[in-house]
Amino acid sequence: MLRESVTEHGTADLLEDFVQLLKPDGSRVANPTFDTWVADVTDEQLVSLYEDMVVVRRIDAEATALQRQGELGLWAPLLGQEAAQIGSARALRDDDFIFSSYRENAVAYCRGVALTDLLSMWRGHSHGGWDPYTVNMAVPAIIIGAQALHATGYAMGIKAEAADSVAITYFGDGATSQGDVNEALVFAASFDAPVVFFCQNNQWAISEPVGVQAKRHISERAPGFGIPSMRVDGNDVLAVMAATRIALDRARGGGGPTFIEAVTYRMGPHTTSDDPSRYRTKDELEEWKGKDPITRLEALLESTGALSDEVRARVKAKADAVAGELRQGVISMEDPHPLSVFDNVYAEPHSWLERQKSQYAAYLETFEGDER
Amino acid sequence: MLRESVTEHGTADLLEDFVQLLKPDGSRVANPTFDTWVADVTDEQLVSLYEDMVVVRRIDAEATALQRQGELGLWAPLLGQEAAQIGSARALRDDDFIFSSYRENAVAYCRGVALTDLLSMWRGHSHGGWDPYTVNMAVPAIIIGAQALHATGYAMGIKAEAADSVAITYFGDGATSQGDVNEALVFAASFDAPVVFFCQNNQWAISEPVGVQAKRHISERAPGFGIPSMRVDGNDVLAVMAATRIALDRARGGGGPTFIEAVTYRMGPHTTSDDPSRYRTKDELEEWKGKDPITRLEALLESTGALSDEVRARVKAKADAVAGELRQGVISMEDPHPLSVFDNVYAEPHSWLERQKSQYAAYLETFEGDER
Amino acid sequence: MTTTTTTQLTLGKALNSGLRRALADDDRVVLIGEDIGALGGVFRVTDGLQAEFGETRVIDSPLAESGIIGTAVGLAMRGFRPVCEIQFDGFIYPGFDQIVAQVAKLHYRTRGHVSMPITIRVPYGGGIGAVEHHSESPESYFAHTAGLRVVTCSTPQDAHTMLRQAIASDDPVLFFEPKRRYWAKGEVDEDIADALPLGKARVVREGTQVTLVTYGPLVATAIDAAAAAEDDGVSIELIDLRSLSPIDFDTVEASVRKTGRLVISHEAQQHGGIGAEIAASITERCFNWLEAAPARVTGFDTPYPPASLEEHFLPDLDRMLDTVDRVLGRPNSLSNWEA
Amino acid sequence: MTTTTTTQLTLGKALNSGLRRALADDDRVVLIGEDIGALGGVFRVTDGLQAEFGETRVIDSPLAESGIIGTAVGLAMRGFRPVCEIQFDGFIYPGFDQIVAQVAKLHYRTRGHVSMPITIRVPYGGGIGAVEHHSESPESYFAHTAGLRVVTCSTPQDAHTMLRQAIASDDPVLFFEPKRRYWAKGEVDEDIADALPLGKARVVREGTQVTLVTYGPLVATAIDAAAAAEDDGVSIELIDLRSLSPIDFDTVEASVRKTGRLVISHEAQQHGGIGAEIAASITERCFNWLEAAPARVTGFDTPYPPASLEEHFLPDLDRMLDTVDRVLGRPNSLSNWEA
Ligand SMILES: Cc1ncc(C[n+]2csc(CCOP(=O)(O)OP(=O)(O)O)c2C)c(N)n1
Ligand SMILES: Cc1ncc(C[n+]2csc(CCOP(=O)(O)OP(=O)(O)O)c2C)c(N)n1
Ligand SMILES: [Mg+2]
Ligand SMILES: [Mg+2]
Repeated sequence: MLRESVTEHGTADLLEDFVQLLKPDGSRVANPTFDTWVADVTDEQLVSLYEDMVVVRRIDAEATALQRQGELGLWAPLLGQEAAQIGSARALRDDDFIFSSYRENAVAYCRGVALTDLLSMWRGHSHGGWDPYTVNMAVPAIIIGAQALHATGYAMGIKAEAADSVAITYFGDGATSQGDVNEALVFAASFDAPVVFFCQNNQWAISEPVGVQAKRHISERAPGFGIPSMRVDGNDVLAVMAATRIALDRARGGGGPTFIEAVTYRMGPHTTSDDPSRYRTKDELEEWKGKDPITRLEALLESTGALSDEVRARVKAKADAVAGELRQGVISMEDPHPLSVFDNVYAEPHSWLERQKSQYAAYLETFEGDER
Repeated sequence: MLRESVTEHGTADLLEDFVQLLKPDGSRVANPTFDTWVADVTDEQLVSLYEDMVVVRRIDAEATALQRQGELGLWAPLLGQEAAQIGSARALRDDDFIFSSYRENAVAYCRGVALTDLLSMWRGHSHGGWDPYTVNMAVPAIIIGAQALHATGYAMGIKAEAADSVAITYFGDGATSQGDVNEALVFAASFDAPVVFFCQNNQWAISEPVGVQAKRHISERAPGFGIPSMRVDGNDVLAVMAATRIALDRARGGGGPTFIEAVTYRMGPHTTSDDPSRYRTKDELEEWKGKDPITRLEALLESTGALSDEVRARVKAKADAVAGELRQGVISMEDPHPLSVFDNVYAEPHSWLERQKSQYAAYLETFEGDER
Repeated sequence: MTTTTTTQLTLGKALNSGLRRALADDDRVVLIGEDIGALGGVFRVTDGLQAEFGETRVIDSPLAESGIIGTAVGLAMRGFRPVCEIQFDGFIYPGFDQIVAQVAKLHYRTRGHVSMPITIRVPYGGGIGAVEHHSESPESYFAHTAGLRVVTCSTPQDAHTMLRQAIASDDPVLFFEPKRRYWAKGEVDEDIADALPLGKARVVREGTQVTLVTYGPLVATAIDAAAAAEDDGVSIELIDLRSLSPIDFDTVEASVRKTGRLVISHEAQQHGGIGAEIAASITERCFNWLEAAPARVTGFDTPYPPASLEEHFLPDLDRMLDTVDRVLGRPNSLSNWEA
Repeated sequence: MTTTTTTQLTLGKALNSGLRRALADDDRVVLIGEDIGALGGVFRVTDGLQAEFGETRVIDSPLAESGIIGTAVGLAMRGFRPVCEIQFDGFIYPGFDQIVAQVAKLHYRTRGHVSMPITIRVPYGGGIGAVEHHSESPESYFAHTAGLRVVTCSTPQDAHTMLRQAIASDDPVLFFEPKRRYWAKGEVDEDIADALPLGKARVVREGTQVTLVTYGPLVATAIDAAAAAEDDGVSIELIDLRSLSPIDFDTVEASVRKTGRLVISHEAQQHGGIGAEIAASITERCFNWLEAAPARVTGFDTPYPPASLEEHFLPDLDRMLDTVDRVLGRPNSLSNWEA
């Protein structure tokens, strides 16, 4: 009668709890349920996923370098989480809508967010930067978990319109402790909202291990809210893609929300301001390096012969080009106009603010001719 | 792999989901696990529980009458929830600490809260009324769900002291949607806090049926947080007492938090301001009348011969006496002093407020001699 | 000029008819809140609307204010115009983060790409003998928050008009409803084309000696106070602020330049309340016109007290007039008071 | 007189030593917050404390601010003195309900039976080039909330002293730490027996022509401004407010009666900010002494902008002096400005 946990009932389903299609050594694991969802993925598409991952890792490295060089104020690396982000983002349709946190740079890349737009926030030029509607992806939410409710509301809207697109929200393991994420599960379940909750459990919330947030697997929480969940190897791009497709399919078919826990690892610091040596061991990092999402896809592609030297060279060239474009874009970003501080506070005229702006303009004029 | 729900795994445990020891007709149901926890309950004690329930129902009726007569501003009846409250409250030790909502008048009664203290809030004389430390029960929380966190923090304190008392928090089905209650589950699990989450699922949150808050049984939510749960017949005082004792025992033994869903029914309006005819059927009420918590204990006691006419008369006399005392206490409550509006805002002196108080005192003096 | 037909409505019913019009006029308008469906809200402001427009337009939400506001943000991003109901003033705080960090900032954050045409309805204020958390006046928190508009009404006509204007606004609007005035009656014209815009104050009564500024539930009290003052030979110009963000300082300024004296009254706590802002801004704008320091008549800097003490907490006619006497230099309760 | 030994410490380290002393002096003091354990907090204010006092005294909490404050309430009811860390100003809002509806009101609610000796530490303010939500000044929300005390420090000594005083207070205290000053150095004496009480302002520099009132991060800027003004022949009396609830109006009043002019500066948005309250209260108290309307130099009524624009948003020496010129009737940026 005492349900100690949802995992202690020992059914076949739950024993297969952790889904992996691609082992760290690159070999394929057969999985009758999940395999069908990626059966159509061609070698060419695999190479394309590989390219995505290499490129976003390169973006990450370039942005980290730019931060070190003082060109960005901050950067939140995704290093290690490429498969979780690429595998899920590439499963989406263009008209699906994404609500992410600050670490989903790979998702934004897949979405076609311009690189300068992506970096303008980290350079301190904007608080977000892009037009959500042209890419169907909201600007990052920094308040942990807030975006889960936005996605749920958006999905309620989709359902009201009887459309068949889906909202997906990305958040971390730490976010699952926030009231907002839990309320989002309640609302999504109650309204059968077509929303996918995609949790990247990267083992850490800044310095806190996932055990501070959850005593059970994070994926075990959603079912109690009436939301089915999956727990997949987040460093396995195929498993992630399959799980996301399953969830999207359920949502499109009127099946309501699904929760995905992608088990992954933040190989870098929380942000460029962080010093992980204060709270975690080198050994842990080494262990996870052995599960690197790119290496294993590389190994698979090598085994099938899909990764020729030519392909490698092409991918590298692409990554170099993107990195160059990124650097160039950042460095040549134009400073915003001082008076733009007053813009877009309101959509309609606001009497005080116009007065304040006009007074500040008068103030700035007193410096005209100065070198200020 | 898709866990549709925690109840679809069909294990023996989960099939026995709903615990009932006393049927609506008063007959006992055998339950090997739970029976042991109430095996020590004597006939005399059963009569005492019966008395409690009759008395609190009478308190409820008297308070409702007082409200109708204009002597109370508002009242939140517990009618129908007597077993849930008495069964759990009577399982507690004196040094266990209670954090409740506004409907736990029976719990407060068990705790020995003075009747005038209980009613002073509803008469508009205080926001709470009693000293929590003399009865080890906090004053009611009106903000839905807030008290679940307080109980968890208090329990963290108990644990830090290595004491063996327990914190228990009462809240409704509606409250389970609030971020705070979910965060309380997270904290309680993470810190193995000796706290019991006691949810009275009375089927309604004002006008909203429990289905708006939860697609699954409410008890199914806690296990995903790592907190074992029980689902009991909340109109069955024995089942409630057994479940509470199990939970308390776990907590005292270092086993951490437990969640109890007591399935009951709010037979009255949400409060005296509410009109349930706008949102629920008479039939539903009739159905639940058939599951009345007092009737079934009465039937059991009758079957065992424990409910003599003499006992009945004694219980009725007690209820009458309590009701009389209550009415008298309410009617003769002294109005608070005008300047007491400024008292107890701060524990230490506060310069403005003293100034404001002194100014208002001067203002009041201008009316001296007036009939104001 | 079209002929206008007006109806006698209570303020609550005027809100109800405003919501009905908004729902009928624009199918992107959706209502979300606790108990707003079958029950019609605890004050019946949404009475009958779910039956008329269905459960997709009038949504009974789970019991979670952050959830209400947060899903409204998502709905707004999908192109809807959500109208949220917060059941009572004191229950808005669990939704505070979504309001100040999301609703208020998304337009700025996205450099104008995203609008937040969300209206958040909040029955507020005291005087109904309620238990704790049911009588508060939290408007200052929101007026201090850049990106929000904050308004409040005092008459059935304004209730109707301003609610429709708020819903039509592309900015987020905190719409504070003076709950103790829900049952006050007045003429309501549903033709609002020529109505005063949302951000403007209204001179309720002209006067020459003292400008009395208030809003929401206290406007009725102030009308009585002004009448009583007149009997006493004192001429009060009464301004119903209507908008607390932005505040229509121009209207207040013009009045104070005429009267030279300013009294501000609100139920909310004094420290850091709207009254402070008005006193400060008007002193800046009218320093040379002021005959006396602007004075405030407000709730005390205590939590809202139990019902049996609320008559003391709430500014009333007597306290208003005592303060008017003070700015006029007439004998008043503080004449002999020493700090 | 005892000999006092002082140490050179940064403001951050002075807070750290204050916490260490509080933990050592009273075993009911517990720290709770995100990343305050092994990491020592993102600003290292709790550096080393978990190692020294253990995981039961220095608690890494789950990522939930309402949970942090709400469990602190329970801990306080059990007799502990919790010190909560909110990681950045902009993350306090999910805990807002627990702060204003519980922490602030429980003493009142229980007619004094329950105390809430909770300190809530909040690194606040801008100027560090951070991303959104990391540079806000939310102090006015809390100063407007009856039942809370609100303080902020500007020097390492005050950081140390006031934090210990806050923890020792039986009232809940919002303790705002000027994050851009964490690395500023100063002498710190751990013997605080004779220190200025928590609710008092400090006259940092005496002057005769203008009273400049500020607090927290802007005190250093104001010191520079006062020095620059002196070079320009203008004598500024500078007051570091220290406490925002209550405000030590007596000290400000005494100064303004001397100078006749008042300028208030803070980073927070102007509308409904602390500056409005000071202007309003001091105008009430000093109307006949004022030579000019009190003026404010504050953040704009916009959300805190992206880092590349923050130099405009933040009051600086030039804006302070321009406003000083304005109250002195000297040529200033608004001399020829028309509304
Ligand atoms: C409401 C809120 N509280 C605190 C923070 C500070 N903070 C930023 S990231 C972070 C950890 C988040 O961890 P997780 O959710 O696991 O995501 P990850 O960073 O690992 O991707 C914290 C505490 C915040 N941004 N918002
Ligand atoms: C934060 C908050 N939001 C809304 C309310 C208004 N309210 C009071 S009781 C209630 C319903 C509570 O339902 P439930 O939790 O099931 O408890 P019950 O009343 O059934 O005992 C609501 C919405 C409140 N008190 N607090
Ligand atoms: Mg993480
Ligand atoms: Mg209920």
